Amino acid sequence: MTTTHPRCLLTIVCEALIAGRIEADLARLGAPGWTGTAVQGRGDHGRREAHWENDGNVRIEVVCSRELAERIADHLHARYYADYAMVCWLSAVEVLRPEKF
Amino acid sequence: MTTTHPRCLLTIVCEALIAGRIEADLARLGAPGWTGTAVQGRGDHGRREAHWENDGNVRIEVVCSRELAERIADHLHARYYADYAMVCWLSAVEVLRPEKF
Amino acid sequence: MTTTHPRCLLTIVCEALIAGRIEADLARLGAPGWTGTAVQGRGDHGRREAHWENDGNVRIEVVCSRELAERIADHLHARYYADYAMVCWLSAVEVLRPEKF
Amino acid sequence: MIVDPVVYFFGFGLIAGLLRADLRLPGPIYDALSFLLLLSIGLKGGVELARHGSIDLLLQSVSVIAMGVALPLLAFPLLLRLGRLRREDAASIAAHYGSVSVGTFAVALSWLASRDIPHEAYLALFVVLLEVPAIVVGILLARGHRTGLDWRELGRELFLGRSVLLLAGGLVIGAAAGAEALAPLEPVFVDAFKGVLALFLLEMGLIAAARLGPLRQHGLFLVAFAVFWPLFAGAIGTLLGLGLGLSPGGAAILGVLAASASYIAAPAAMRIAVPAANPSLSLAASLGITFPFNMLFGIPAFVALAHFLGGASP
Amino acid sequence: MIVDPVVYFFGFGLIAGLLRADLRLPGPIYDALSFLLLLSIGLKGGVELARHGSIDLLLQSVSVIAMGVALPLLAFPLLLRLGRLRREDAASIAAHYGSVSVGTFAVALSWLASRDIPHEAYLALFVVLLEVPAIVVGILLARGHRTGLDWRELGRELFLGRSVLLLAGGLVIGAAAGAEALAPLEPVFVDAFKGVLALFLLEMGLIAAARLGPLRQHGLFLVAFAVFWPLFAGAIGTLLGLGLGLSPGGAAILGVLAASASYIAAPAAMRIAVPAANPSLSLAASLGITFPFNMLFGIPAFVALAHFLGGASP
Amino acid sequence: MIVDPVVYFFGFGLIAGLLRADLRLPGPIYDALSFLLLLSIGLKGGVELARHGSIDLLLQSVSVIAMGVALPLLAFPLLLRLGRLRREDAASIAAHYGSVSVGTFAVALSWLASRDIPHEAYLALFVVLLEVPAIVVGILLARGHRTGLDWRELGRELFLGRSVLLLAGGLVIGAAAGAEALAPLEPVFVDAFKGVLALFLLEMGLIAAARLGPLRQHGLFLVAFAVFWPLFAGAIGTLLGLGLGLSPGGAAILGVLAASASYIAAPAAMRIAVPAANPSLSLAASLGITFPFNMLFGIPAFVALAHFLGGASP
Ligand SMILES: Nc1ncnc2c1ncn2[C@@H]1O[C@H](COP(=O)(O)O)[C@@H](O)[C@H]1O
Ligand SMILES: Nc1ncnc2c1ncn2[C@@H]1O[C@H](COP(=O)(O)O)[C@@H](O)[C@H]1O
Ligand SMILES: Nc1ncnc2c1ncn2[C@@H]1O[C@H](COP(=O)(O)O)[C@@H](O)[C@H]1O
Ligand code: NA
Ligand code: NA
Ligand code: NA
Repeated sequence: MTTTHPRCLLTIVCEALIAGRIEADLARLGAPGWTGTAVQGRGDHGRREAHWENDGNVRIEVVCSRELAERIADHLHARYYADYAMVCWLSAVEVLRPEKF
Repeated sequence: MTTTHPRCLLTIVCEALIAGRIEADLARLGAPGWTGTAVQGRGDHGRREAHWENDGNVRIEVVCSRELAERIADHLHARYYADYAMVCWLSAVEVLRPEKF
Repeated sequence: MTTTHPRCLLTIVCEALIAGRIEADLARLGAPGWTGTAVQGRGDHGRREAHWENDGNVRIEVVCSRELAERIADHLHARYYADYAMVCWLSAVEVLRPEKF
Repeated sequence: MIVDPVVYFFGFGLIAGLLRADLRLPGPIYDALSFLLLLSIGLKGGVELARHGSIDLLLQSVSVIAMGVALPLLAFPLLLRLGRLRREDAASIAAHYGSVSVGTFAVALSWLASRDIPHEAYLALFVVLLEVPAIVVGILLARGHRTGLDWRELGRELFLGRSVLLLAGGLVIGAAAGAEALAPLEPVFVDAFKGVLALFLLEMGLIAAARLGPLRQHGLFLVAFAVFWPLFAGAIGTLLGLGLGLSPGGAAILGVLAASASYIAAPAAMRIAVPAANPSLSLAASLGITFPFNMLFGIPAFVALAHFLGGASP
Repeated sequence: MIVDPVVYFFGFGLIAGLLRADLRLPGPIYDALSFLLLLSIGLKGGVELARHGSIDLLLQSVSVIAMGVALPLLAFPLLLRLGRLRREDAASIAAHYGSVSVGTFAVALSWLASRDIPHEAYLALFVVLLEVPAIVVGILLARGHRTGLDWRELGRELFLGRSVLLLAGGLVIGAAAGAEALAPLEPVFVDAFKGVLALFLLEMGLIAAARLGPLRQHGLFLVAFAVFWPLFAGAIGTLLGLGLGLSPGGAAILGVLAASASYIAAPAAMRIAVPAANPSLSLAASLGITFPFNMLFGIPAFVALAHFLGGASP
Repeated sequence: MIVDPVVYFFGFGLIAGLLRADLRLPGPIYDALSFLLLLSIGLKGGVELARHGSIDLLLQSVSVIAMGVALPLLAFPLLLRLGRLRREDAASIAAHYGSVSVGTFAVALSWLASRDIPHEAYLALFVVLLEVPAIVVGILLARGHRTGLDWRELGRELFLGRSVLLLAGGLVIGAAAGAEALAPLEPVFVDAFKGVLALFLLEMGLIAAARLGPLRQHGLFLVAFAVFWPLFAGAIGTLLGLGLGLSPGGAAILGVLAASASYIAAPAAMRIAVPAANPSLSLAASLGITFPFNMLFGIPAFVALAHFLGGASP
């Protein structure tokens, strides 16, 4: 049987316009990596589509330790929730190479 | 420590052609929001690519209560499974702002 | 209440260049289906963007049994980890149609 | 008979597709090419419409719409009885063949232009008129009296669909602005037309290649239908055109429209309104066989027929 | 007054958008169209700049920048007091209207060209000069003395933004290469200009339609501002142009620039620097009202004004 | 020596890239531009091939392929011994430099055209012939006798790759259709060529800027190789061209091909077949240094050499 190690997956969905800033924040907070996708969606800030410049959303996934995921989520909460369309959620995942995440 | 609240993540993958109808269904059933991605894939209906109009898939994620997620899944099951390429799955996630989802 | 059945979601993020080979591997190993997304990201192999041919990442999701997910993950580990930018993780999901996954 | 070079591009795409080579243009580029083709065709038609429109046009339009209703009604029993297809599939294929293919229309325009065969340039109007009726007929044939279809939603899908809207918008702008005012737009909408068509056909070849698979499974009938029906329908269209007083070139174009099968609007509409119909059947026939058949044989055949019956030699 | 046919494309997009028809070009195509417009405008301006640039240009440039600073300072109290808007919204709208719209500029160029009205072709330089100052003023007005803004980051965003950079790059390449060397590039950068503009405007119509919603909620003031401010600012710009010795055509273009409101650079910058401002307000006004208003009425009005005051009849 | 204006676009992209400005065209547009360039080059070459093809061509083709095999065999020991690179990296870089860059070829065509220097227009054939052999040699050099490589899969990747297929398809269509039939396609495939090349080079500049980083880490040897090897290989190519009886212009083009380094086909193939090779090394050299070096110095140098040795002055 494969040995797996528990980690946390933090999923962030936010305005594409602030993606660059979040990328910088992730690096500063020590995220081991991330994966980003261009998405659209609907939430409290209405419908957001990628057709028109600045108007799309991005979805950023970070696999890391539970502590780091919470630290990042708290930071995003404090810094962006008031002003920008953004949601995030955490979930439990398992990885094969614990040293990488 | 950050306080988190359990919610359910419903992931739907289906033909892009019915994305608009599913979006309307989600609104009617009371989903607090959703995030959509253009994807491709393979399943029982064969390979589906986004190159040719109408032929792509979309992946729709909804974070909401367990009950609502099941209600949406049941609705999709009844309405679309027979006729359209579609799968969906549920998973447990945690959110920071319980009032939002 | 909806009856759901536990399954495993395997998420793979890797260089787009080897997406075709992984697709073939999945078919050979018996994956019931998959969903693929064009993504970008950052990891140990640096920043990977989709702008320049060959340089993007893909994110592949497979919902299947736990055993199969582990078998696929082990195969990827053995075959690609040394040479290519790639990560993968497992998580628990629930599906409505057990015969499909 | 010399082949129009744009057809080589289709052949190139087809071969590349059969070799499973990755020659696909990205989706957005394909969208932009078909967007440009539709708008160009509409604009040119609109300019001519304003120039030569007459009272005859009303009669012509009504007749053309009637043909769009009649053809699927003829094709349906054939597909159902002779082809032993399921009701939904027979109705869906009838809808595809009753509707029209703008790509085929564009190749026909290019064919006539390269041979200097005169024709009424306002025929783009008929493309708009023929696109929708057959689809509605097909849906009714498939669903019978069953209820539950959201016709309002479907109406939006049909009449506000890309191709109808772009053609119609182009017609209106072309008619409103006139040839002179549109002259500075010609480098994009006129001069580039044939190059854009070539790229579009390359892509269509690739798509057609991917659609040929299902034909192997569904036997000879579908292949035969995809070849003989266009000959029949095209003859009807050509005759109707001559009867309506069109020039031989114009009548041939109406024949091409009747012979052509939709591969964009009809598939989308049928998928929504008749989901039980198998989309690969109709697309394999319309895109894999009828489209290239018309490009190579249909167009010259209807032109020859129109000239044979209508007078002046080609 | 005959409408430039490119305006019909905007109207077509607007109607399609209001009918909620799916006529959108894919994002990458829209990006490519605006990329091409900006570069084309820059190149043409650069060629002319090298040809006719003079010492006057320095004075003209300084005056134009001064206008870019002054206009938002005038608009701000109006929006704050008369409009009773929140400080952030007033500042943001002032920034949008102080900055410029390249689309409007392009329509104005096309308008003058189709009427053979001469004008200084180096005016693209003024677009570059006017884009940024008003945005900086707007940010300062919104934030007052508050600290915490990363001006270095924002400076990058402003001066290395797409439109400033493409216009400036085009200007430099145009000036360096000269008309003769650039001749083989004309099919793409000159001949295609108006066709590309037409497609761009179709898309802008669709986008504008989606932006009209918020206007219903925010009452008459915003609509009135979006119509009357451009008339005022455009008159100022025209007068300044004549005062700086520009030809009537050139002065009218400066008027159009003053009257136009940014809908790309300003929204992005304000969203980053003044997130509390409501982006739908400013976009509804600039894109939903002022953009079409200028295309239909503003441009001819400023041309007439310039010719009335500046001599030669249009 | 006057710089071709398309080179300014590369410079503009390079500067914007070094300033880390976001000027990227969306991926689909970049794809479409290179698609169009390849097809245009192929079509033009095909037309000329049908016109002037002769028995000589066979000898020329064989010699050119031999050069494609020989050059990486010469470069490999140099990179391994002198450069002290790992075996995989040396083999990969040898493959890149033995193969060719279509972008460089296009700039060379544009350079000769703007100076009215005659040349055999069928040289596009040599691009096709040179693309693959060096890559195969490189793979063999890297892997030695090791087994496990799926040569069938790799063969597909190589011979059905975009650039080989588009060039070859264009050649065949061009030869089959002939100049006259292709005339209506010229606005897209001929007139737009230089504008499309300019946009493509702008994008290449941005990509090159992002590739310069690794050079800092890998010392002087790679930079020296990226400058001196092209001079050496280009001289060989020019001499071979003269020896094969090409005009000075044609010989210079063969020199340019020999001097140029692949940055699309080779990276993809090596990544698959020799994953242990570091892709940033080879791309930094080929795209960051050799590409601009050839555009600025290589092309004029080989033209001068060809004319010096081959007769007629430039
Ligand atoms: N309940 C939800 N489930 C999934 N995605 C959501 C949800 N709510 C919001 N989103 C996404 O997050 C973005 C910003 O949300 P909001 O700030 O609520 O407008 C939306 O545009 C959606 O893409
Ligand atoms: N086991 C699976 N894991 C992940 N995605 C799947 C799976 N099966 C199907 N899909 C996705 O769902 C779409 C429709 O599935 P199907 O109805 O089975 O053809 C496919 O095109 C895939 O994108
Ligand atoms: N911790 C992480 N969380 C999410 N995605 C990651 C993570 N690390 C790497 N990735 C993704 O996997 C790709 C390859 O990773 P690597 O092999 O580490 O360069 C990256 O380009 C990212 O898209
Ligand atoms: Na038909
Ligand atoms: Na302004
Ligand atoms: Na070479």
